[in-house]
Amino acid sequence: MARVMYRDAVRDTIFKEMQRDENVVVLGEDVVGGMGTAGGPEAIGGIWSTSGGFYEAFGPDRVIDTPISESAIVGAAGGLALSGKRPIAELMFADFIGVCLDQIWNQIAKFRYMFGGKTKCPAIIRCIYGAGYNAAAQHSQAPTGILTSMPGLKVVVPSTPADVAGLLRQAIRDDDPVIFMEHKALYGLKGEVPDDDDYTIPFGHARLCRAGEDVTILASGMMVGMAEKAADKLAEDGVGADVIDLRTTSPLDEEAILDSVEVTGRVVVVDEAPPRCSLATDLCALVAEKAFASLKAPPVAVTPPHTPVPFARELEGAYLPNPDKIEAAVRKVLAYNS
Amino acid sequence: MARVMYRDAVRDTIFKEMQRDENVVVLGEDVVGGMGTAGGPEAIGGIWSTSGGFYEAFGPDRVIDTPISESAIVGAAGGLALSGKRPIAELMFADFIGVCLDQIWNQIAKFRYMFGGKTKCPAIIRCIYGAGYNAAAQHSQAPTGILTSMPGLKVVVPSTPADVAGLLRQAIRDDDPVIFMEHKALYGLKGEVPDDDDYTIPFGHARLCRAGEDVTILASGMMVGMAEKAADKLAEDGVGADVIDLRTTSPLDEEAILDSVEVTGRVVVVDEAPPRCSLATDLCALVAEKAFASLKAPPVAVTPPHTPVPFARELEGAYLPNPDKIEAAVRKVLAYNS
Amino acid sequence: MQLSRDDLLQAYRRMKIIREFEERLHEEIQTGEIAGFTHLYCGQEAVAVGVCENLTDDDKLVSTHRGHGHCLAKGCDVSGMMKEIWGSREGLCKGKGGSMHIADVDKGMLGANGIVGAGAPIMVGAALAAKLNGKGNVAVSFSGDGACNQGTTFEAMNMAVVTKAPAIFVFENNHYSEHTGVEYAVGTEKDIASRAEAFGMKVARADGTDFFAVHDTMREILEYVRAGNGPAAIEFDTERFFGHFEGDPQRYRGKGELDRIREERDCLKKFRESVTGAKLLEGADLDKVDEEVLAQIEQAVQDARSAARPTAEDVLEDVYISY
Amino acid sequence: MQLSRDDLLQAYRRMKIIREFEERLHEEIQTGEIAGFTHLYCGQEAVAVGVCENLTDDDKLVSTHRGHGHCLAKGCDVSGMMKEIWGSREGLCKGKGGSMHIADVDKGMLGANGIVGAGAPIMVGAALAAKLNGKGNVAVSFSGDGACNQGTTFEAMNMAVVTKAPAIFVFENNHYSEHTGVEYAVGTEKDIASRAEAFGMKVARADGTDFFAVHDTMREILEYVRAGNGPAAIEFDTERFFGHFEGDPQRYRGKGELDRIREERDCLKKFRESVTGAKLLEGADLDKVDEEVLAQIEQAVQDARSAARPTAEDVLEDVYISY
Ligand SMILES: Cc1ncc(C[n+]2csc(CCOP(=O)(O)OP(=O)(O)O)c2C)c(N)n1
Ligand SMILES: Cc1ncc(C[n+]2csc(CCOP(=O)(O)OP(=O)(O)O)c2C)c(N)n1
Ligand SMILES: [Mg+2]
Ligand SMILES: [Mg+2]
Repeated sequence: MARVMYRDAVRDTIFKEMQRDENVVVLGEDVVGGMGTAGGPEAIGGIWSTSGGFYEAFGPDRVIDTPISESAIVGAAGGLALSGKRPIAELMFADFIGVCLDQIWNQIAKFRYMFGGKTKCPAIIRCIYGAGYNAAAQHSQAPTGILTSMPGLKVVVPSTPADVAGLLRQAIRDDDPVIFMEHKALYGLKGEVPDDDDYTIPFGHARLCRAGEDVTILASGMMVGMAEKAADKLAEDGVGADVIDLRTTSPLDEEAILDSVEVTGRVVVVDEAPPRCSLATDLCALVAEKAFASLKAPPVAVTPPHTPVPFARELEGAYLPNPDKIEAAVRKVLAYNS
Repeated sequence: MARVMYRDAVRDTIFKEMQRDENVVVLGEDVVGGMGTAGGPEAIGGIWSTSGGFYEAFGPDRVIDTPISESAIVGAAGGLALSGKRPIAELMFADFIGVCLDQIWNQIAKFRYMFGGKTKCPAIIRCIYGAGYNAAAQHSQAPTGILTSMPGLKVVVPSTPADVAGLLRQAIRDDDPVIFMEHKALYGLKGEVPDDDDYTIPFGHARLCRAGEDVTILASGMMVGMAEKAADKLAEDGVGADVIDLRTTSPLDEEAILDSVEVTGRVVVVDEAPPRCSLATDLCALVAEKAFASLKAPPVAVTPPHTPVPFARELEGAYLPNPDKIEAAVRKVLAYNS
Repeated sequence: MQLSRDDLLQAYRRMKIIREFEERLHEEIQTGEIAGFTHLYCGQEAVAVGVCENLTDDDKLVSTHRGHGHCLAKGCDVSGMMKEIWGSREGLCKGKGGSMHIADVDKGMLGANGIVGAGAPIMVGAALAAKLNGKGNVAVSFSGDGACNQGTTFEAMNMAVVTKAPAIFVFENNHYSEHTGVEYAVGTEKDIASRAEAFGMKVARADGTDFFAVHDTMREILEYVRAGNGPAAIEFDTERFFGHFEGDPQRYRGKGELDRIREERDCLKKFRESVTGAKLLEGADLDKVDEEVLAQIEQAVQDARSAARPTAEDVLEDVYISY
Repeated sequence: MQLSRDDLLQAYRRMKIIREFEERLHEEIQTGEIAGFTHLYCGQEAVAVGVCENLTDDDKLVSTHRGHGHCLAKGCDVSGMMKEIWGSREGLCKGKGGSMHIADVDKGMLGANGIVGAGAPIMVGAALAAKLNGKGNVAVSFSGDGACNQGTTFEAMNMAVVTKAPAIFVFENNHYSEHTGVEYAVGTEKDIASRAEAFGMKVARADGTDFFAVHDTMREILEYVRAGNGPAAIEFDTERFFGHFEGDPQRYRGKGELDRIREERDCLKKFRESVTGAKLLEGADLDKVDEEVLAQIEQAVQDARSAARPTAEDVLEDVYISY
């Protein structure tokens, strides 16, 4: 075990997998940085510092710095994947799926199916997502639910450095396209990461972060830490919460969710995206349909309102879920009918 | 009242609104047809025959035939709307939101909010959507839920010629961006349309297509007809169903839904999109949260599986919801606990 | 370049297979037996074959909605394709893809594509893979005159230049995108190749109805690209004999246009005249091919008609599912 | 073109306002008071002002992530902008947009834009509206050298040509997109203007650090476009004095580069030298402007600091909501 930052877990895992498998290729804007400048390559190593040293180690054919052309980046990842490579494409902000969704949704996600299963498409799209930086409406979104809605994609939402390592390695070795959602506000988070260079976490296995019998709190990405804080606060009052980190939203660990709700009978879902047709309502519907008999209270979602992400500190703060809002929701479901 | 086809209701409503308001402008690929050919303009009048005669009547500045450049089309609609026009952009297939999502999601939908409410953005994006034509994975999708998830957009899903007329006119006169989802398999559907040139249907008002007290069936677009068929079949067995046509998914007529479920206590949601993070689970979650006490059975969704739309007749048939599947779901919720 | 007798016969056979495949589909579609949207390639055969005869299975190709010709030229199985178009589970894509999504990755055919402009970026990825493999392979995309207005196509060209990818952008200018003329939609007096040129690419232009012009141009460009000089583009002037899709009333055509292009711009006729005129092949050699091809197509249709149909369970296969 | 004394003073004042606005922000950002991502325009002032001095409020403008200069040049209120950047509810966008989304539709300023390349298509729409209105107005987009690789920019150019829209594409080549050099990302020996040319557009090129070159070039292009000749493009060679965003270590810069461009390519210095050299203005005239501008910026910062903050309820306003 070593104590590393979330961002370094991203970098180190890719680096090691690139050493291990020469088919792993990285591409994106400024993933090298400094190309065509007096300062020269590696001036930055990724705008999020997640590819430092890659260019030096693996050269321009495996660390491909691209123009600002997201459709070409994701499309190229598709072509690389169909040609036997394992591309890892970086979208500097998840919001940029807007300019390349076709390549994600209609191409990469569908090749295997449209081609009758005769090909695999091991492409990873790293999406740096989420709010917390006052980056406003076009640089703060959490399109996890939108991507989860798309058949053919696997969607991964790590919340800790260890999960980054285990899930990213799994993603790189997976034969299906994977959306890897990295929360920008978690990049500085430190945590223990196993030293094992084969450490993988299978998809579809949620993580129980807190255990309790009164309520189930479902969360992913940055919402996990908030849910934990809320749970800790509630614990002081003797309220026990199962906090479940989904880890992957597609596949979804339905079993872990349903097992917990069968015990608690009450569920609060926390999500960073607006409420409509979201991951939050997806999970509420899941428990409503499949754990109906166990439910002692309506499943409740804690999400931002149905608005774009606002800029100002006060506004973004009011917009986002937080431990207080989660706690309030838990108290609401606990108060129901009792 | 006149009996007209769904596709003609689209055409006629736009035509009349263009006559009424010179700010209404149409743009899209082949909306004229024949530009730059020996045959000359108006060779087609829209690939779906929804703009026949427009060019002749309103000329090239208001009926703008475009290159195959959806981002430029939707972006131009945004610029026109910000400049005081009321553009109606056509996406020949809703699947093409993939190549222009940014302009829909991050631009048009967000202008009003990002700019502090100091502008309106009355742009319509007509999306021709849905399966039933064996057009396979890239020409058959129903991204209603994806678009409904996006704050700032209003989303309209008409199921009859009359609703096309009333809702499209409303959309054209609305000051917010509207996604107008036309189901390609409904284009030939005939129905009565009021002659009133000011006939509008306010957004957020669902339509009760069948009334009954045993179960609530929620549907939109092509799913409405299927739900009605299922309801008619069930009625033969004495099962009464409220069939609610949502008409608009954003805004959503929560009241109509919840009022019905309070009576029936049982709900089946029908949707044409895959199940995850969908409109279907959105509605299931809504009733689970807000009509929890009334529910006698878990809310159930009838949707395609979590796969791309397959090509072959047998496969697409198996993929899509149909009256039999809806009936079976109703019988399942009726059988629950009873 | 002088082609051998065998080469010539093979080229002719491939073009003829495409022609008859499409002419037959045109008939069969009227019967309602075939589902979905079909875009016929008839008229453009010399481009697909002239380009692909220069490629090996290790060279990759990305195609368009009008993909039958490219698939056949790249070596996809005739029967497998026919079955796919018929929606059989024995089809090349098990009936899941249909006309617009035929692929055979083993043959280097990375798919027809229903999204206009989507192919070029994918092709650049395949070219980058080829570059990485270092064996001198290339990747080729076909794009129409309409597709050359889609942003993705431009991005792909610039990206190929920046990354010096062994990528060849083949533009088939058949003068129409759906019902719109190229004069209108490519809004410039400059041609499509000029756009590629502005990205800093080597470009070439040739008559796409002349197999030999296509073949030679492609050969030259291929040598340049295989040698590691970076990407290139070729614009071929060609003709589409049928409507944009099956059912298109084609009111945009000029009077007599269809007759004229069938008469003057038929690549198969031109090929025949050229090789028999130069005494490289006899008319009888070609007639024999014609006969064999007709029989092959007839057989493929019979096969497709009787091939196994997919079942409801098949829907859930060949994709990762969890819900 | 000979500019009047007033014109010259106004142009200088506008450039100076941008300069001081940005220099001050650069300092203020270090304090942590300002939230979000900020991209400073310092160094490029002559482009924004040289272009916009030719426009009226009825001409529309669409900007970029590096939008402060364009907004100020187009007449957005200095205090309103400062308040917006500070996130005040008195800001131009009520604190909802911030640095990357400043707009003032009444001034014809249709928004800064956080998505690279998104502006050009929107601008074409505004140009089409102007065409429809028939009053000779135009629309202008600013795009960077990086944005000129985004597919949307190409689509917009072709669409403008096809529709003969009164659209002017201004490309500000400041040699960098984030940390990447233009030599790399615009992967050709050709320049950006050549791309526009390949779409069939009239193009011009000028030194973007020379106000007079910008102003004259824009004037000429504007006359052409206003006259109904269709779209045009201008490429300006310019310099960015700060990092890509605030906090950028700028390791990609050459040794001494920042000093050199401040020394040799400062558009304000050049302007001063030129007008005083030609005796059009006195140094003292400009000094006075400098002083006034500094006071104005100081006032704007004070205003922004004390301006009302938004509240939680504001989140739900200015958007259609229903859930
Ligand atoms: C992104 C996208 N926009 C529009 C369409 C609809 N469409 C299919 S083919 C076509 C015309 C394509 O023209 P061209 O590229 O010249 O190819 P051709 O049909 O002539 O082979 C259009 C507009 C599409 N499939 N994808
Ligand atoms: C679609 C998209 N891709 C990437 C980014 C991230 N990004 C912001 S500015 C920028 C560089 C833009 O370069 P250029 O167009 O030259 O403008 P400059 O910053 O030099 O003013 C990038 C890559 C973005 N905002 N939008
Ligand atoms: Mg064409
Ligand atoms: Mg730049």
